Amino acid sequence: MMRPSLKVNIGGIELENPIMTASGTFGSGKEYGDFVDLNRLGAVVVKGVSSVAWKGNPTPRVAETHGGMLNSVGLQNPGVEEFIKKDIPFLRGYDTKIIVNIAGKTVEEYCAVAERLSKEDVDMIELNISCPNVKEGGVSFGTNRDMAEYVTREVKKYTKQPLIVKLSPNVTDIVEIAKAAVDGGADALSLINTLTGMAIDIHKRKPILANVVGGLSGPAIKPVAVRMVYQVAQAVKVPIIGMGGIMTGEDAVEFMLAGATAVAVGTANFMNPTATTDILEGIEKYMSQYKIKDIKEIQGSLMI
Amino acid sequence: MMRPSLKVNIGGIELENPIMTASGTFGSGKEYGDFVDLNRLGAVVVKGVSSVAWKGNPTPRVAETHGGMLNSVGLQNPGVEEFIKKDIPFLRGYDTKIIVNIAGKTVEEYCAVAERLSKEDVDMIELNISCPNVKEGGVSFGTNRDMAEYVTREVKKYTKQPLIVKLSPNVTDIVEIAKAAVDGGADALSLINTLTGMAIDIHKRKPILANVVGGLSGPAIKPVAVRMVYQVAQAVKVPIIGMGGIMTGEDAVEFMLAGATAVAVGTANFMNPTATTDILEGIEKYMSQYKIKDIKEIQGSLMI
Amino acid sequence: MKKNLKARITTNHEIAPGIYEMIILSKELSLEGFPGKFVNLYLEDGKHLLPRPISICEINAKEQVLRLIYAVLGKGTKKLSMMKENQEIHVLGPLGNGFTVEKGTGKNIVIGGGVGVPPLLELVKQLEGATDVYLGFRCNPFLVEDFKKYADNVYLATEDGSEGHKGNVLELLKLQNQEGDMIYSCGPKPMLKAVSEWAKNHNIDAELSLEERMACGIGACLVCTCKAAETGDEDWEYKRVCKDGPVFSRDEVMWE
Amino acid sequence: MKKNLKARITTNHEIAPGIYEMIILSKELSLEGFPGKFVNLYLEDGKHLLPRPISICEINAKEQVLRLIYAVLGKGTKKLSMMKENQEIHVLGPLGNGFTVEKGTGKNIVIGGGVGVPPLLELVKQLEGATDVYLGFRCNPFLVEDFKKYADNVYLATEDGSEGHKGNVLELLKLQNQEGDMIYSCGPKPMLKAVSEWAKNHNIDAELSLEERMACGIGACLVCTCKAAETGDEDWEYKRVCKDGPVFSRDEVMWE
Ligand SMILES: Cc1cc2nc3c(=O)[nH]c(=O)nc-3n(C[C@H](O)[C@H](O)[C@H](O)COP(=O)(O)OP(=O)(O)OC[C@H]3O[C@@H](n4cnc5c(N)ncnc54)[C@H](O)[C@@H]3O)c2cc1C
Ligand SMILES: Cc1cc2nc3c(=O)[nH]c(=O)nc-3n(C[C@H](O)[C@H](O)[C@H](O)COP(=O)(O)OP(=O)(O)OC[C@H]3O[C@@H](n4cnc5c(N)ncnc54)[C@H](O)[C@@H]3O)c2cc1C
Ligand SMILES: Cc1cc2nc3c(=O)[nH]c(=O)nc-3n(C[C@H](O)[C@H](O)[C@H](O)COP(=O)(O)O)c2cc1C
Ligand SMILES: Cc1cc2nc3c(=O)[nH]c(=O)nc-3n(C[C@H](O)[C@H](O)[C@H](O)COP(=O)(O)O)c2cc1C
Ligand code: FES
Ligand code: FES
Repeated sequence: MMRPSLKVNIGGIELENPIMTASGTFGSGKEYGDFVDLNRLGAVVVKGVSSVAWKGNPTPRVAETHGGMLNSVGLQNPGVEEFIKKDIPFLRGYDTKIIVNIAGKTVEEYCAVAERLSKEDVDMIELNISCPNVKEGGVSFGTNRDMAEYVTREVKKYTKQPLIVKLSPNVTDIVEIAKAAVDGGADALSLINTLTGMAIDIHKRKPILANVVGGLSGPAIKPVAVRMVYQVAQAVKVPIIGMGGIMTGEDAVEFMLAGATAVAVGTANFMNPTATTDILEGIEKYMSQYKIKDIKEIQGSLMI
Repeated sequence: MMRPSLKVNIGGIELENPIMTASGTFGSGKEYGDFVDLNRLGAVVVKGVSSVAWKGNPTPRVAETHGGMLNSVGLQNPGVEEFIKKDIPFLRGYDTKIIVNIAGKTVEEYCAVAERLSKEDVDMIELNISCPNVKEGGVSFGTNRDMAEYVTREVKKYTKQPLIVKLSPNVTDIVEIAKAAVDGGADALSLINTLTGMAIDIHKRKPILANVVGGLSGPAIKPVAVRMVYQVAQAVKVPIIGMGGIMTGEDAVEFMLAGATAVAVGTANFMNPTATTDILEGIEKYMSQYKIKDIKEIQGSLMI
Repeated sequence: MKKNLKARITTNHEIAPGIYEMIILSKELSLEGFPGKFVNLYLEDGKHLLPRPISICEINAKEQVLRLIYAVLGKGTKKLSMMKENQEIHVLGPLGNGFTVEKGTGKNIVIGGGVGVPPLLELVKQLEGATDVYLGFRCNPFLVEDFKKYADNVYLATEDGSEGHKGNVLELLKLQNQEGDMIYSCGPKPMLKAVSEWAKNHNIDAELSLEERMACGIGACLVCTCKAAETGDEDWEYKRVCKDGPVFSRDEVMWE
Repeated sequence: MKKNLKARITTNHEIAPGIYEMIILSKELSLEGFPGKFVNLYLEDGKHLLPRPISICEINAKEQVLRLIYAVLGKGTKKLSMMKENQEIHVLGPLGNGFTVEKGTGKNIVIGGGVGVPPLLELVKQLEGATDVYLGFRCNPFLVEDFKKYADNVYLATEDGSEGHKGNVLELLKLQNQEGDMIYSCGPKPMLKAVSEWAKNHNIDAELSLEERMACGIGACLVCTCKAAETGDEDWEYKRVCKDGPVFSRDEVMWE
């Protein structure tokens, strides 16, 4: 029998399979390389990178919630030069695509990172306009239609690689923002980033996170993520990378049925370092159970 | 020793304690009366009532999600006349406050229900501008600043009881909507209603809910709810009724620390019919552990 | 009166491929149990919040136990099947309205399909009149011997023909030219719809036990509704399967 | 090499009020174990997603077991304490960098406070030089006899004065005019800060084991950071407690 095809295409780049890592949960892959064969991942999406080093927020930066977690890392990163020096050579040692998540406090900063990376050997850029953990810029771009379009259009001028725009779920109308990003030139969309949340230590009477609020991720948010992927898939033509609480191959299939071309695995890595490849195997099992020869048969095949 | 006081005041009405039922999860209390002493509840908030009977959505209307559930009941109710005839006399047999959640497809419909109830023996009105399960009206009022203010102001003209406005979490800026409702004359705010979500049966390749999308409730959404209560409490002076995933007395305390004056228990009832009074006892235990004599000492006492 | 309690599991094992028998010990539940009523079982694992409704298959008030028979279908019933003897389980029940046993003084026809079979056993035990039982399965029948103890006749159909008639129960019913005064049935919707039509054509009264996804299980949340109409009434409404049902009379249910 | 595996629990019981000993059987973990390293324990209950980091208290490579000592603090450790013998537990480890045992050839001072005491036991076992141990507890000391087996001297302090010196370990250290070449310490932040200052004043090298809330445990997610600076460097950065630590050298850690 022919092996089923799991190949997916995003912005003209062909991935061996639809499994990506969710930015910020997988570092640049080094640490997880002890547990999973990085060659088996469709793409590694690295932690958000800015033009200069960012220190991030004070600790505690994590709080456990029912079926989820809050983080307030605040995009700590060593800056784009360090990233280029250390992480690209490491990742190029593997047969996987490299997607660089970029962060900025101003449109100029986003553009500077994009321009710097346009000369480097990376496959795609993921524009994070949705991080709830930085005060300036970041999330305000992701929650305003016009800003979303504007920052996408500007960054697009400076990048040579396909541009993915990563959307925030903390909005009244996700479809409006998705369309704005596409109007601005996005080649693909990632959704969702984290929902803004908060947890309190009732004994200390203090917020658990030093930053007071943080981003909610994990299986708790999956229904919101699936809904947004579904709504956006009805409204735009570019490929969607779905994420938010994917823990199993079945969860990944759910996102693809809703309209995602690829999926990203985030919080699941923290519970099980082999989550990415376990999920890949789960998808393969589903495909063989239903005799699906090409993963494209799943994508968006929901019957309403 | 003196018994600690759990009394709270909302819109000039004094409740024996801060425990309410979340609208739509407790019927009018009859069914749960088999398990809990309704006299022990601060208030019973009844299922949304409209001017005429609504049939609601087709089934399935419920889907289980990780640490939560989706519902798409769609405000099925027998209409305000039936409600007045059957439920008010039943509830008046108990020493608890009656809060009527009202629904409408147009501003006129909301006003009609409010006016009809203004002559009846109910303690407060909760204006539901946030139900994601009805196509017209409902949620669009709750996601638009000007509409939220307008519908509140209009309904306020027709109601004699204190008016609570119940907000939707599916918005970019909850504080803006909260302020609009207060500007419109809200005496208190309830938050949060459900987050819009979706779940798919990957074997049938169909949405689980006949209505495709539904409202996510339960512990999964608690961090979002606590965050919104906290943000709104910083911005408005009216009392807040906090809800979203409250399962234990500790959860209830968390909401009060964030700024809620009272709390409502919804999904927890489905897992345990005595949830409301169990939660009340949990609050009492916390108060005695920390020697808190008056529940007002907890409310909004978070240290940042 | 409904009970909200922890009951001890005395037995939990597979009796047919994918079909489990769970016996729970509870004086209160055994006293309140009634044919056609069901209980809510809770998994209490933080992930699965909603109850699993399972019908009462048999009641033994003397031994103070309820017998439940369930199919492992999804994640929740899988978890149920892994519960151990002597473990406690959170149970709410008995819920719903049950069958009208009093109507069964004449000649009864009892028709069950798949996991709709178990709730009919206690009914057959309690029916006064003569009772013919029709049981349909995809394959691997179960509980057949139990029914033989209490019924006058038991007719068996399997879709794969491995045992009994090859085909469905409706065919078998027609083949037998079955006659009777009262029908009780539980099973998949298409089967119930067919039973309902057959009953109407033969002018026999019928009670049908429905299934729907539930949350509260006691009539408060309105998620478990089915379309129902008073006899002859075109103006249907959504009725609650958990409280107004799960047993409905033939003419109440509106089929899609 | 870090392992991601299921290990069998051979012992799990209370050894002091609220303090539990769990022994887990795993050849791989026992071979890779090292003083100061820790393991992540997973609850796998759908509600608590994050791992509970617990230090390695003792390693027995011959019996292929790890000994863990943990305090019941919140919901997760409560659940751990209810796990039964013979149950399997999901473990990731050993994680982190551990103490530099090689520095301990001279006179060692080992200082532990509360649940910071257990990770020092395997260290003391492995240290070559002479070792004086200071243990501080609020009340109800534990593991003291175990330390006596391997240390030259064990000094005990309890805040309530129920056993040993009434007060904290720092006072005791000063009372004894303790001298040494190397300090190893683990315990609450205020204690570590005081140890660090005392070490600086006495010009003694020190290694301190820190705690922080974690997610991945392997250095990928950056939630577990602490402020750290290269010696003398004012330009601090956030370092990962799980990967760059949990053991840091005296001069690296910047105290708030
Ligand atoms: C009144 C009543 C009596 C029942 N009696 C029996 C019985 O005696 N034996 C038996 O094997 N089965 C019975 N069922 C069906 C049984 O409740 C479901 O098979 C079971 O809930 C599936 O749970 P799951 O976690 O395995 O499936 P999942 O698909 O993982 O469950 C997800 C959610 O959907 C609900 N759900 C899924 N399928 C059904 C269904 N068919 N009916 C109702 N809810 C469903 C679950 O309760 C849960 O909330 C009965 C159902 C009802 C309504
Ligand atoms: C490297 C390291 C080694 C440790 N070794 C030990 C040990 O040997 N013995 C022992 O008793 N304790 C040890 N701890 C502390 C232990 O991890 C916490 O007490 C435990 O995680 C609390 O979990 P909980 O569910 O009971 O508390 P909860 O407050 O319910 O936990 C909620 C979340 O916060 C985290 N958390 C809460 N308190 C702490 C804390 N003090 N440190 C880190 N995370 C925390 C939990 O892991 C969980 O993610 C260690 C911590 C670290 C970082
Ligand atoms: C610890 C942590 C750090 C994250 N950092 C980033 C980041 O740098 N850039 C980004 O776009 N998203 C970041 N995210 C969001 C994830 O990429 C993902 O969108 C989100 O967590 C939902 O997926 P999940 O539920 O599978 O984790 C972070 C998430 C977590 C939990
Ligand atoms: C089955 C169901 C029905 C609901 N119906 C209503 C309603 O009629 N009116 C309303 O304002 N909110 C309704 N809600 C929302 C709840 O009142 C509450 O805001 C929400 O469920 C969050 O609280 P919880 O997580 O404690 O359930 C309903 C929720 C559920 C689960
Ligand atoms: S399940 Fe709540 S009304 Fe039936
Ligand atoms: S816990 Fe993830 S980097 Fe330390």
